Amino acid sequence: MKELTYTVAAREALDEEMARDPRIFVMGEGIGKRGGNFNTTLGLYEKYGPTRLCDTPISERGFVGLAVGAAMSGSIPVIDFMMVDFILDAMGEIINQMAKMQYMSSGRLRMPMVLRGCIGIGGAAATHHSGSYYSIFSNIPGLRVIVPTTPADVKGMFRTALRGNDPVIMLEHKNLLSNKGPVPDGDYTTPFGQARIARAGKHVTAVGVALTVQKCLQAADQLAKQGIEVEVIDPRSTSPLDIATILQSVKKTGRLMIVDDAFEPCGFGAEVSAQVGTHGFDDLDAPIRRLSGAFAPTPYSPPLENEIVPSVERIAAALGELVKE
Amino acid sequence: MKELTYTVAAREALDEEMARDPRIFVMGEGIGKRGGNFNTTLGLYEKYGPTRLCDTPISERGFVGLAVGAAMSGSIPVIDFMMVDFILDAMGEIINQMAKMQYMSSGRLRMPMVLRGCIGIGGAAATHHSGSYYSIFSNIPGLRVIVPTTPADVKGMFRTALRGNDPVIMLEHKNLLSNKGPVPDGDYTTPFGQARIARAGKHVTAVGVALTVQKCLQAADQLAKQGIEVEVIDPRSTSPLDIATILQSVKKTGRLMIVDDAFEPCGFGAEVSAQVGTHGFDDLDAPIRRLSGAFAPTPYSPPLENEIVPSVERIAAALGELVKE
Amino acid sequence: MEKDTGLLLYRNMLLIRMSEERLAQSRQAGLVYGACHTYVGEEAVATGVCAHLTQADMVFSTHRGHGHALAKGVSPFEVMAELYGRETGCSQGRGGSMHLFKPEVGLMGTSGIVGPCILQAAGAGYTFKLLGKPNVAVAFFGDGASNNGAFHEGINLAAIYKLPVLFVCENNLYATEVPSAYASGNPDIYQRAIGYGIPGVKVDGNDAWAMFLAAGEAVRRARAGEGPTLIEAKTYRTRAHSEGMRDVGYRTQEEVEAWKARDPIKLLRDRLMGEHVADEDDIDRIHNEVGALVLDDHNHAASSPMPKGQDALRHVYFEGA
Amino acid sequence: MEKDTGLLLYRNMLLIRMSEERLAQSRQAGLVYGACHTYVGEEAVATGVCAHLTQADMVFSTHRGHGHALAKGVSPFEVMAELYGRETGCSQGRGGSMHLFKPEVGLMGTSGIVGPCILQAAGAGYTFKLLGKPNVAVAFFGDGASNNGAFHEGINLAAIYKLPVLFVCENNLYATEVPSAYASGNPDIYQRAIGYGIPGVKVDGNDAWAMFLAAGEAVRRARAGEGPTLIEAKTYRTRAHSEGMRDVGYRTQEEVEAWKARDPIKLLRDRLMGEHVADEDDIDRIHNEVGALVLDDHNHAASSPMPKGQDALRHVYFEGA
Ligand SMILES: Cc1ncc(C[n+]2csc(CCOP(=O)(O)OP(=O)(O)O)c2C)c(N)n1
Ligand SMILES: Cc1ncc(C[n+]2csc(CCOP(=O)(O)OP(=O)(O)O)c2C)c(N)n1
Ligand SMILES: [Mg+2]
Ligand SMILES: [Mg+2]
Repeated sequence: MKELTYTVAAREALDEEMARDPRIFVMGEGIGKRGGNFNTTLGLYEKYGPTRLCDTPISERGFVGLAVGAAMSGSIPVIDFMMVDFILDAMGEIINQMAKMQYMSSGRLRMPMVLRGCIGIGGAAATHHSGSYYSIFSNIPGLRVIVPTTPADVKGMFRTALRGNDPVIMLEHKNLLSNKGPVPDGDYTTPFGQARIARAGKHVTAVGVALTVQKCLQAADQLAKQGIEVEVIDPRSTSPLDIATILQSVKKTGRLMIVDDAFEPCGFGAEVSAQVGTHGFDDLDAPIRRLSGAFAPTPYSPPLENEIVPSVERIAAALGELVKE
Repeated sequence: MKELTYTVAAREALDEEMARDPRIFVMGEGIGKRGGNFNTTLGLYEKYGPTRLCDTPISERGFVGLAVGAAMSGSIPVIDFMMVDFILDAMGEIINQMAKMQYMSSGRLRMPMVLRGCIGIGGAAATHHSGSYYSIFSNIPGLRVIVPTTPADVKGMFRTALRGNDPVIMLEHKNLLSNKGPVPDGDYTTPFGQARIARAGKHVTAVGVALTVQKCLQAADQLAKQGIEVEVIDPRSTSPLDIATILQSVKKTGRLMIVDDAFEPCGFGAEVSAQVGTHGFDDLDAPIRRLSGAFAPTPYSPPLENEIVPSVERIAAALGELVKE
Repeated sequence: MEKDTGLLLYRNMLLIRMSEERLAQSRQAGLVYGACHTYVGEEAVATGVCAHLTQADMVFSTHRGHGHALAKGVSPFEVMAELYGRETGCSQGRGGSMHLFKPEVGLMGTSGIVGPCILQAAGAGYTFKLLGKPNVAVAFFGDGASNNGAFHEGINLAAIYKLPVLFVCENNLYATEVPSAYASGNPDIYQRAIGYGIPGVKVDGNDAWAMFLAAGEAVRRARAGEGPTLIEAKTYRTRAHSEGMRDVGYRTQEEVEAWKARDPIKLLRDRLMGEHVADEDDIDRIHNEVGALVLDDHNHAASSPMPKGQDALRHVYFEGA
Repeated sequence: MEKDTGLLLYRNMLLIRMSEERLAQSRQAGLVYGACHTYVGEEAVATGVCAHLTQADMVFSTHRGHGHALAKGVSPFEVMAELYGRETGCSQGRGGSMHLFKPEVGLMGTSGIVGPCILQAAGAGYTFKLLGKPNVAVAFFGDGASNNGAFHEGINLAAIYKLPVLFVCENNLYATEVPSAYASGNPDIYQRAIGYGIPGVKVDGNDAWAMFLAAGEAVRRARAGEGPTLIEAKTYRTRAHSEGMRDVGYRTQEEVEAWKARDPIKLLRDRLMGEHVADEDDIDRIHNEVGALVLDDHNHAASSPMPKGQDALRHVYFEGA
């Protein structure tokens, strides 16, 4: 075990897998000599050279489509998007090509590739640099969508992605990047579709995603002082979604809140709510609640930006109320 | 009242509004002299000429972006996408620009524009011509998403769209296009966010969207013979969503099924389920059910294609079971 | 002109033509369920290019892809069975006309969406560069696609990375019914190569031999590490955009007839005979062979089983080796 | 050179320069919350172009947009207040550096996403054509944007519809740290105009007068219904890509110094003085006026109120006239 930041843990996974497998290459804007806007590839250019750490023009659609063809022909591309917001220009390639290629080819083509990018609201980045979009990707068959929250998970899940055969969207919340945490030694992988119980509790279940897992933990700390024990669940991947772990928790607590700082309608929280509403119907002692980001683009100025995401205080208050219902 | 097909009713709205308002123009591939792949603009070129019925290159992103600029500067663009699948190349313009423009400009710019396209599975169109995507659009603040099912509604809602100031995505299920129905005379509009009770009933509520509204009605016919009265609700717009009408129905029936031939996770059905699960918790006599299209790309061959969408028989059977629960 | 090559080009063009004409009939007969975009009139392009390719070279194609599939070595049987929705089709009935896949012979897919093949061919070129393979990738696409952002981004990427790729634009003057002279600021697509610093070559796309030569040079460049080439093949489809579609109002009958007079198969035959490279017997032999093959494959395809419904849910994700 | 125009260009460049330098300081002081991409070194481009525009002409800009906003007539106060996150900012604090809006003067928006401004300018051109207005639209964007599909699709659309648009590519040799010589198959962006059948003009983007003349001709063409022009302004940003960013490792100090020696403000002053169009007094007067204005506007901006949290939910949809 060692303590690493989220970014370094992810980079270690990439570095180690690139050393193992010469088919892996990385593309993105400034991910070569510069080492990535968020240091995602720092030092790798020197090690692996320009073909494997390949700087691109501002052609998001182009290089995603290129990566699709590369995966089809036997490479393992990693696209480093810097901000996930830039991915939208490539949605056609993602939804109609990358996600459908295995299906269209009846499984004769494999699509090992990873698209990664930062998500989340914070730092006055304003509306073109604050998107998330895991809900949208989770609606699409053929994609794996992962949202690791800890350094250990990002390393283990990135490795799983790089060794798999499905296209993976890996979303890294920008406010988690410099978090430190213990990372196991050795060649471990972390599976998709297996939630993590981030904190055990018995009065209410809180499901977060990315940064809101952390916020739920902080809210749980506060509530513990009032004797309320919150069980916090980190799904780690939104597609596949490990609903079993959530259902089990709800069986125990009878109460569920999904906390998500992204948009609510047709979102991740809706899916969890729908599944638990159907399969955990008899376990529920109170209606399921969602606490979500405002249904609005992201404003720049701090007083506005703060308004639109659930704060730890609001989460704690809402969980406290739900327990009383 | 007259009887019109869905396509003709929509075209009448467009024609009449274009006659009223010289700021409206239409762009798309083959929507000029050709009159549109689905006859969406048949005859209008002769009436309004090439600047108002403007054929385009295969530049979906380009002409959506152009339309955004046109709306910003005082026109009312209608983009005719033929198939909604082609819209994906324009997602960046739609999500980051069109949907956010009113917000970013603090309401000083208006965004009156309509993107329309056909949706749905059927006719061996295969996976690049069978998409729907209303769930994805409904996740995005700033967009209006309408899915009219009847000739009267498509005319009234298209008119509302063309007289409004918000960007509207109008999705027309290809299997509804040649349906005939009564269309009121005169200058009526149909509001967004107001569901239609397509059939009254008391034992179970079925919410469909686009084609599945029709399928639910057929299933309801079958079940009526067994004495089961299904209330069928057509939301007409998925954003805004009229949850009040659905809640009212569930208050009466105690049972809810959402039938959607598109992908289930983080979809329209999840949103309805989540809202009713929260706000109608005490009214529910059985868990909410979703019956959805398979979580798979759309195959071509009829035996495969049939497999992946809920048939009237499967809908009727599922509703019958839900009533017994 | 070399006899072997000349006759091979002739045979392959004829194979495409006869398969397409059979498919057109089959569609009328209700055997084809979805769309059906034929390649009739454009056979010289795919034939001339694919004559230079091995199975390890890769082709990425578009909605008008039957000809590319056949030229790349997919059998008429597999193409027809696919359009007939059969489990024996090259995509096991999942794709139909616009989703033909046979990676085993380097047909990496046709696409119902215009544009992506350009990017994917660049991607295969990237794999070849990364893994040090001696192969080339080819993208076939229409004049319509050349106005799409994928064209710009894909060719520029291939240019700056010097990838072994041929970008073959089949300029048949129309995108559905929209004339390329209307839709393209400069309808000489090959001149766009200037913007990417690569060679742009204009070829008579109805002249199989000219296509063969131009593609040969582009393939040589690619294999030699000299980077991509943009080839604009000026050609024409003589049938409707898609079978069953109205084919009037956007082009004149004279125009169609003028191009029919320059039918690529006829042109090559005239040349083969005119230059005494081949004689009537050679030609007849090919017609008989190809005619029998296509008929046989059609019969076989039409009597193949349909796929089973439950298979519709397979291969959404990787299912194991 | 005309004195009035020369001095106007000088003043407007200086206004941009001084505002940018103030913003750079303010960012260090913690007054700017998010990113801050300055226009220092490129002032001649926006200034030369916007000198031809009325308020009814429209500008669409990109992430490096302060200069465009100021040149189009947004006051330094409104720009600075916006970056300081104030309710008095030109976007009421919602946007910051990359989302400047003042449609009242034809500044239709800057964008945090590279590319869309090209398309939107074409759209405004379409409105002018549709409604018969005599106006022009301008897109300002970088060399990086020229490799984006939006460039290709937007310029082609404007070309075929003959829209009154100027596409002004500010080629400052880098996209963040990626050299355009690496990222563009042909780094002479203006040559891409050939592919769209429109004029492509190369201009010294550090020469305000040359910019003024080139833009004048393009505006004339646009207003005359002759269609769009692509202008490539060869220029350079002398500060980091974004304030606070490391600015080493991708370009040499010599390169930076060489361009600083060709500072557009200095060049114009030398010319004004050299040709005796203006004298020391004229220049001093301008420096004093602009210096005072910028300082004043900064003070005023820094003491403006923050927006109220609940306003964050407004204007997602139309709220009535
Ligand atoms: C992105 C996209 N937009 C629109 C369509 C609909 N469409 C199918 S074929 C076609 C015309 C294609 O023209 P071109 O590229 O010249 O090829 P051709 O059919 O002439 O061979 C269009 C517009 C599509 N399939 N994909
Ligand atoms: C679509 C998109 N991709 C990536 C980015 C991140 N980004 C911001 S500025 C920039 C470089 C832009 O270069 P250029 O267009 O030359 O403009 P310059 O900054 O040199 O003025 C990049 C890559 C973005 N904002 N939008
Ligand atoms: Mg064509
Ligand atoms: Mg630049």
